[in-house]
Amino acid sequence: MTVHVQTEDFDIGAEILKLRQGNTGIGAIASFVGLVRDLNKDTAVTEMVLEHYPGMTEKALIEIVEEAKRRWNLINALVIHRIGPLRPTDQIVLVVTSSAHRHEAFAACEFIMDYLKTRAPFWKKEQTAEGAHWVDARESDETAAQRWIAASN
Amino acid sequence: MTVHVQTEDFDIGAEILKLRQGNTGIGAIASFVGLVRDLNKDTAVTEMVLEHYPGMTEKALIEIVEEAKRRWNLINALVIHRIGPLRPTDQIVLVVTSSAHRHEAFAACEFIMDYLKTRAPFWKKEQTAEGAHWVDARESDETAAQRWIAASN
Amino acid sequence: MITLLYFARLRESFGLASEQAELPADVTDVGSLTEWLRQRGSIWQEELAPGKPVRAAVNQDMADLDTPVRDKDEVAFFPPVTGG
Amino acid sequence: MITLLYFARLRESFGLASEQAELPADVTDVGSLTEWLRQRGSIWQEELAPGKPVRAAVNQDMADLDTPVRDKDEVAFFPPVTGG
Repeated sequence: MTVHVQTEDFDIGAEILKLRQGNTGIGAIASFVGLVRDLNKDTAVTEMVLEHYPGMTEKALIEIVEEAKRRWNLINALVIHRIGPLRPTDQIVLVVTSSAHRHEAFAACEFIMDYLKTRAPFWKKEQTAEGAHWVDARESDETAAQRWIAASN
Repeated sequence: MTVHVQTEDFDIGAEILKLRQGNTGIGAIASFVGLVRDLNKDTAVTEMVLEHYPGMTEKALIEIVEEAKRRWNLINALVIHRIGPLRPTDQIVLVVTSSAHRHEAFAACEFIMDYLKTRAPFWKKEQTAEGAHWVDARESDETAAQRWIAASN
Repeated sequence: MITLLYFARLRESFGLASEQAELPADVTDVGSLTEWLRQRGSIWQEELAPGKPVRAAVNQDMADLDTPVRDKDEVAFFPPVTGG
Repeated sequence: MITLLYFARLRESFGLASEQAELPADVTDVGSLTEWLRQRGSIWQEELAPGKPVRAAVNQDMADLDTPVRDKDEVAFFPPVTGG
């Protein structure tokens, strides 16, 4: 189980290879990459800055992954989240989960993303032609996280 | 939208890069890799051979991806499925979906895998210490596919 | 004349991957085609027995017993799929 | 003495990333701490107004208004998170 908060970019292929190494029982690897889009609510984003709460962010991510491991039979899990300045098409976040079977890998990967979106202390500030603004939290992200509380998996 | 049936291995990092190229509206990329496990129902698998139905397999995969595109707002989708002899820890299948938002990418990726498992004409023959046998279809795969018929997404 | 294809366990059991067959007039759909194939002998009867989990495709689309079979069609028989 | 941290929009509004504060005896939890900070002036009143979507963490765990605040604690205030 690995959690990284870093300014550097990541290589999904290399990360998946590392995660697989030495484990012949893995049948399923689900992964997710989040990217900076150039359009957010109809205003072109030229740059964004990701701020975080050093210490708490890593702790929150570890707790989210631990919760995923309690809920599903995971073999391994990885979260990499970038901070600092990012531009459109840059990678922001990577989540990889491995399991014997696909449903557990998929569910855990989506769960980690939904919880990360609502529980890990990161904040996005977008720079557009009309100036800079802090991104508002979305109701839909809270709804997505809530459904894991109702459902057991 | 790309579908490949091939004996060669694939590189998930390179495939995702290709899929992203030139599209700045992608916010989410979900992917799945299926691997040969060394244990299937408690007998060590030394090798497996994947047989397919040339022509129909490609057609079935394209139909599955088209159905996913009707159900969710996908930007792009890729399926690579290997055939021929494979060994434990070898990659079997890759599914990648890209979308503006994560829920659609996740749902479409899992849908494609569930439909592929029950509707694409591939058959696995496993070689173990006790001899070769054709793998039986699983009830759980049919159940997984059925839930997409009940649900709209 | 139709083309018949067999895959996986069926291909091995029948010792046959493909054949060209001239069908009698009363074979008009997958159901009657299956019935006709069963008359070839015990291994055909066994593998294509009613209730056996065998799938069929006509012209590369999944079919059921009522799917029509016509001259020049490609009809395939195979076990439930196990890819992925 | 406690450590107070402010992130994102709050950090910018207050012009303050962190501070060490000596709390009055009646500040015992996140609710009373928020009330005490509001007395600092109009920007504090506005940003920490009841009903504003402000989150707090005590010692790096998400907290609510009832969460106790004790000497040497690290208390952070920030807007709802927007990572990922």
